[in-house]
Amino acid sequence: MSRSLYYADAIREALRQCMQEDGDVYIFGEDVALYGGVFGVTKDLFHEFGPKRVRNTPLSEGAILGEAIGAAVYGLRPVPEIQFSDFLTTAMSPLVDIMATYHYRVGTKLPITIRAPSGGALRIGHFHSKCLEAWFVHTPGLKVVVPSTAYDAKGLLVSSIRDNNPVLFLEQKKLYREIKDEVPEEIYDIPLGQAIIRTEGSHITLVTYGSPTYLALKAAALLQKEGIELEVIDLRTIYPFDKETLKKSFSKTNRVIILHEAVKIAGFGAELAAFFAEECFEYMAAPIMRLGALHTPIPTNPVLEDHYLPSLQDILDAARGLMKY
Amino acid sequence: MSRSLYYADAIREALRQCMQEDGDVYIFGEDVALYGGVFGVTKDLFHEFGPKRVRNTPLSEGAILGEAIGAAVYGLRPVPEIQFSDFLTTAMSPLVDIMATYHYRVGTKLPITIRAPSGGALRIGHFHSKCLEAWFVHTPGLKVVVPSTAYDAKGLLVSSIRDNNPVLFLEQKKLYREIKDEVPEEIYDIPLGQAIIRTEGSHITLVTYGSPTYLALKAAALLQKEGIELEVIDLRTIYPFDKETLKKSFSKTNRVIILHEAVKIAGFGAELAAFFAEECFEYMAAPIMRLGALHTPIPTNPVLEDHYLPSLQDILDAARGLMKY
Amino acid sequence: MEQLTKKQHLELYRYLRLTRALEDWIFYICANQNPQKPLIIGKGYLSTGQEATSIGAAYALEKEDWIAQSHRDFGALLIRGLTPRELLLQYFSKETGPTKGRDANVHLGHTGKHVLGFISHMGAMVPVANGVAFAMKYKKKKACILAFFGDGASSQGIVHEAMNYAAVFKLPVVFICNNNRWAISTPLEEQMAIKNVADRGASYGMPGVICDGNKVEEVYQTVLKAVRLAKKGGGPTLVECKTMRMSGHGTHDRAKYVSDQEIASWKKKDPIMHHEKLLKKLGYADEAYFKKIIAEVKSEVEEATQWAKNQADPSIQNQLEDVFARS
Amino acid sequence: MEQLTKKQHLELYRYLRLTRALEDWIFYICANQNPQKPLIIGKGYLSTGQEATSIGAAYALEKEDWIAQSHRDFGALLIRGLTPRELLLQYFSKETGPTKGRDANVHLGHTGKHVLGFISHMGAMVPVANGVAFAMKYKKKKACILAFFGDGASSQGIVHEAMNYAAVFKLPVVFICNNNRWAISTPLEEQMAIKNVADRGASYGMPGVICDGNKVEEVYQTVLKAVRLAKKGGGPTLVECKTMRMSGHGTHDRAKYVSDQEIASWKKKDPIMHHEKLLKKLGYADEAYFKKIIAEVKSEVEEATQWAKNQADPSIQNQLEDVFARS
Ligand SMILES: Cc1ncc(C[n+]2csc(CCOP(=O)(O)OP(=O)(O)O)c2C)c(N)n1
Ligand SMILES: Cc1ncc(C[n+]2csc(CCOP(=O)(O)OP(=O)(O)O)c2C)c(N)n1
Ligand SMILES: [Mg+2]
Ligand SMILES: [Mg+2]
Repeated sequence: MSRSLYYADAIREALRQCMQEDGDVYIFGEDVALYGGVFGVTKDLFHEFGPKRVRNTPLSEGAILGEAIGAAVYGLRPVPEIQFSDFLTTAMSPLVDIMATYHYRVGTKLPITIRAPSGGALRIGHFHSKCLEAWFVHTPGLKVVVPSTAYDAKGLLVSSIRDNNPVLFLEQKKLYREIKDEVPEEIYDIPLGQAIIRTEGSHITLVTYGSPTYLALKAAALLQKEGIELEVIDLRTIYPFDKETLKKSFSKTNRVIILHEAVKIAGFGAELAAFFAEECFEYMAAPIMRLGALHTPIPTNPVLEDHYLPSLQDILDAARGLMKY
Repeated sequence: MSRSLYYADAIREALRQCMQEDGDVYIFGEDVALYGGVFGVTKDLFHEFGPKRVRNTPLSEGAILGEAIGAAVYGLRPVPEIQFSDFLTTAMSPLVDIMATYHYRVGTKLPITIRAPSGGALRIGHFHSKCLEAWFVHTPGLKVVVPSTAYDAKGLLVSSIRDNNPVLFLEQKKLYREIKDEVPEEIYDIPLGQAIIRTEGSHITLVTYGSPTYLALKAAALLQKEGIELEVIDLRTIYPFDKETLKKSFSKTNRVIILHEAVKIAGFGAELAAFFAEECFEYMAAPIMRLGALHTPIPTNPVLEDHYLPSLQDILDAARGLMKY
Repeated sequence: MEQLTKKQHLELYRYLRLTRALEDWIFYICANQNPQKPLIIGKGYLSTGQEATSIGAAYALEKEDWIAQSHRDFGALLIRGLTPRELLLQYFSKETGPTKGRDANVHLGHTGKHVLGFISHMGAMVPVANGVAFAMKYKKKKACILAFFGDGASSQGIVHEAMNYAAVFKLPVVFICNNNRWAISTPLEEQMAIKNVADRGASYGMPGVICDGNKVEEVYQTVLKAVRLAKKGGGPTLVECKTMRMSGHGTHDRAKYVSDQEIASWKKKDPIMHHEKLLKKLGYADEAYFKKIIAEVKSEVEEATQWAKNQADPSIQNQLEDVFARS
Repeated sequence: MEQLTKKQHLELYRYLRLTRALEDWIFYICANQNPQKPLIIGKGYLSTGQEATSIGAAYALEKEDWIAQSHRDFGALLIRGLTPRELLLQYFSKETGPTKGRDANVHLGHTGKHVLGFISHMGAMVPVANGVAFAMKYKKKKACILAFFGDGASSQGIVHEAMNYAAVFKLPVVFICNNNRWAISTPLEEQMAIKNVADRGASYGMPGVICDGNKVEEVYQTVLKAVRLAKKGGGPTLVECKTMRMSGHGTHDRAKYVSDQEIASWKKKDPIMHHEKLLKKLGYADEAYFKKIIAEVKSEVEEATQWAKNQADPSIQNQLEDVFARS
């Protein structure tokens, strides 16, 4: 049985079902208990599972991720929430120095899923909108997941929590109550590392992940009217990422646009472009186009933020440009 | 007049001359005073300039970078030392949240140069060898400098300190007492953002920066005997980086190898590869090759670390492979 | 202890009223604006009910001093010379505002007025205040800086680093913890196992003092003492101001997690009411005077709103160039 | 206060001597090995002169307890059951060592022996200890964890976050600050403006106690009390052990910044000498016994070295695969 759920509610359902399934799974973070988190994602879980398994913490991101590591070493499966992924800057050392290296160095698994809302377009400024995923893809030992639908959010979160490794689960805060889609009632998982083709097309591969997926689909619909077919691939997991699906699509289209909301320079899109240029050279018929945010902090004013973020027009321009090759 | 100086001593000379030139320049950090820093780079400056301008701090990287920001707002030109760039993970928020965004948001310049030894191959393990530069190139508002010679280290450090913006000056700790070259006695600067061609060649452009430059030059010498000419470009500054020089070289060679010591995936090399694939497509005759470290934490044992790092053989293989195109 | 003059008492009253009026106005706009075409970008973060802390503290400063404000310090910003117009430009995210529309609401700074550029990360500005203080010493200026932070922020590691550091170098900083009992929905008891943040002073080797954060004259006196100590080279002080966040965390938050009882008991301690009583007791003012001030600040805020809302929105020009300072 | 039995006193003596012998050996190898073909990869970080802190503290634990050691805690590691062989394998960066040659010297962990995996970043493991402690409560285990850190590390923000957090949740952690007066070349006076790190206990709402870190029985007694409190649900304690780093920061550092006088005065307080005196006074042992133990641990360490140095170097197999746990 499935029904339409909001992205936020699908995440809560995954949390609830994982906690029902495994008594070692527990939730903690700032304001996650009675209040249900600043986005309401953990609402009601406190009532269902009680203060031991759904716990408020002091305003100490470093201590939160520290707890997660120690508890995981001891055998629990912690699911901490970082209120905004921006605040990970105050807890980088536990995350990248300890968590990411623990299994390699000590040989002990750390099944931790860090939930952290990410991304912009909400006019809430630089400190609540950043997309930091490239840093973490560059950190051996972390998996990085960025779901774009309610269905994926639930299935990927279940996989993340069941995974025996640290997973950074970057929820798209813009989608929490904007996106609704069909979600099965029962627990299910979606393997990490598998992309999905959102719409097929033969002219240009458009690779993206997270909330820009919808922008890509809009562009695909518009371009179709001009006879330009985009194949929109949503990566879903960005480390590890699904090279097979990308290669297969590119071998057909020979043209690619890479789109993300993060700053373009040295963003994760650079890794994707480098992958195509290095491992798929034989299929390359045109420049590899990247669309990402400007090299500025994230402005608040809508005029400025719209200018900062990659736009529908940018995709259309890039696609039309590519068709000239 | 110039004479041969070690890389570390050239840096000290730049510090001394900048402090003589401008009374607002001052140095602080862990063990930088009497002890002269754990690599001896600031040795004797304490005697010359006294405790006000050369100051030990508590073991608090966050407080150190915080001080730098406040002091810069007030008009000083702070030059903090972070003992190893690895420890920047404990001070990311002052660095990327405040320092990088200050001028854009508040309109006040922050002339700060953060000196931080970086890089591996010294068998001192994951926590003293990391190359984190990609994170900072991805952070709008920071400049990033990685000198590979004593001459460059001095000139670039002078430019960094005179620059009105936050500069991350990533000293190559492996080179401190390994590299000696001719350094003028007087103060001079090298503009940020200018690459230098270390050796000319017509077949393959090899782009690198920092200590791998020497590996590249070794490879160039060996390959020359086989009739393969590498053009080795040392970027020196990686944000901003010198697109002109890269484009010009690539338009001649049509083949490129990108080399760095950092982890390959989502490293700064990805940005370079993406640049070539996007902005220099018309010159591309072969896959864009990237050489970087393995996707693992940095191991200590020499057998493992050598395996982890890109090697001379890797360059030779890549170059020979490229010549097949 | 230095007594406040009548003029000062009345000035403080005006600041209290102006802050309240300005923030009531912000609350009103947030509640009533068209979400599709909002005047205020984002939410409002108000100091309603705790204005005396910010105002009393900043009032102890002189021109050459600085502040590192937190997110409920419009009172202090007004004292530093930021006008209601400027603060509304910031809320409306306008080109001519302090951050040129690049940032909004409480995330602002003003170098000319000696106000650091606040960022969201709680406690992050506290070590930055040290830097200003260090530079004052370096430049041999007899000045100091106030570093504001909340009870919640006090759990951040960076605040610890900064307080220890300031004590080691005897920096002219006064740390002001506005303990308003809540960090979003998390009560004090879930944030710390101690009663008084001020107790941490001793753990750094600086005085730790407590004052009633709802009594503007008490905050002023307490902070003034610390300011003087700092300027004399006596090093930092940690001042804890006991108060209560009487609004939601932001204008979107109804704060249902706070009991009616707690609100009711603090309502009686409202800092404006307290100050009015004091003024009457001292014979400095009467109800008519209060009414006059209330009317004055109201029209000042209304006028500022009308003016500010008609200012230009930011343009995309210079966005890329302004990331870096020209050399 | 629980008195140590004769057996325990003698066992502690053996640990003191074994740690000293092992580290002297490491020092000797570092000083004499061929830098081109080193046996020890990197430098040695020794606890010489402060062994009693690590040993006395860890001796207060039971099997089900854990430690989050710092970089001068070989004494505690030996007590947790790591053998000189294993510790030398770690120093020699061998395949069969605790980190399989992937990390070296003091950067190790051992889950089976309840030892967390230490990283270089000072203080970083302290909040991790909280996680173990939380999980003990979660799993209703009557156990606790010791979190070691130095005077230098105490300036890190993360240590503050961790201590506050442990107090809020009444976690079964005992924080052990080994205050050995130096952080590399930086003396205590340049690190903090207070005399006793233990004073910070009060600022979190936990007991803060001081003991002589060079008296192994005093450390043991002090920590045992804290351990019992923690296991009873009484929450954390901060124990400060006053001691002195009698070596350089690492084997490469001659520590010229420490005055001869300071060294001389602390030499008289050597923890092994102290314990020998105590054993004699109690009539538990005599010089002949000491000689016997010294000879025993020396040959144990020599044997371990011979054995360990012939073990296999790591191979490059599984390097990529072992970054992640198989699911
Ligand atoms: C490092 C960090 N983590 C989380 C947040 C989200 N957040 C914003 S305000 C706040 C509570 C702050 O409480 P307090 O310091 O007491 O200030 P108050 O809002 O009560 O004035 C939180 C958790 C943040 N801004 N920074
Ligand atoms: C975050 C961080 N900054 C700097 C260092 C470099 N460093 C290694 S040990 C040390 C001093 C540590 O002093 P203390 O905590 O007192 O321990 P001790 O060495 O005296 O035992 C420093 C600065 C580090 N390891 N981590
Ligand atoms: Mg509060
Ligand atoms: Mg020490």
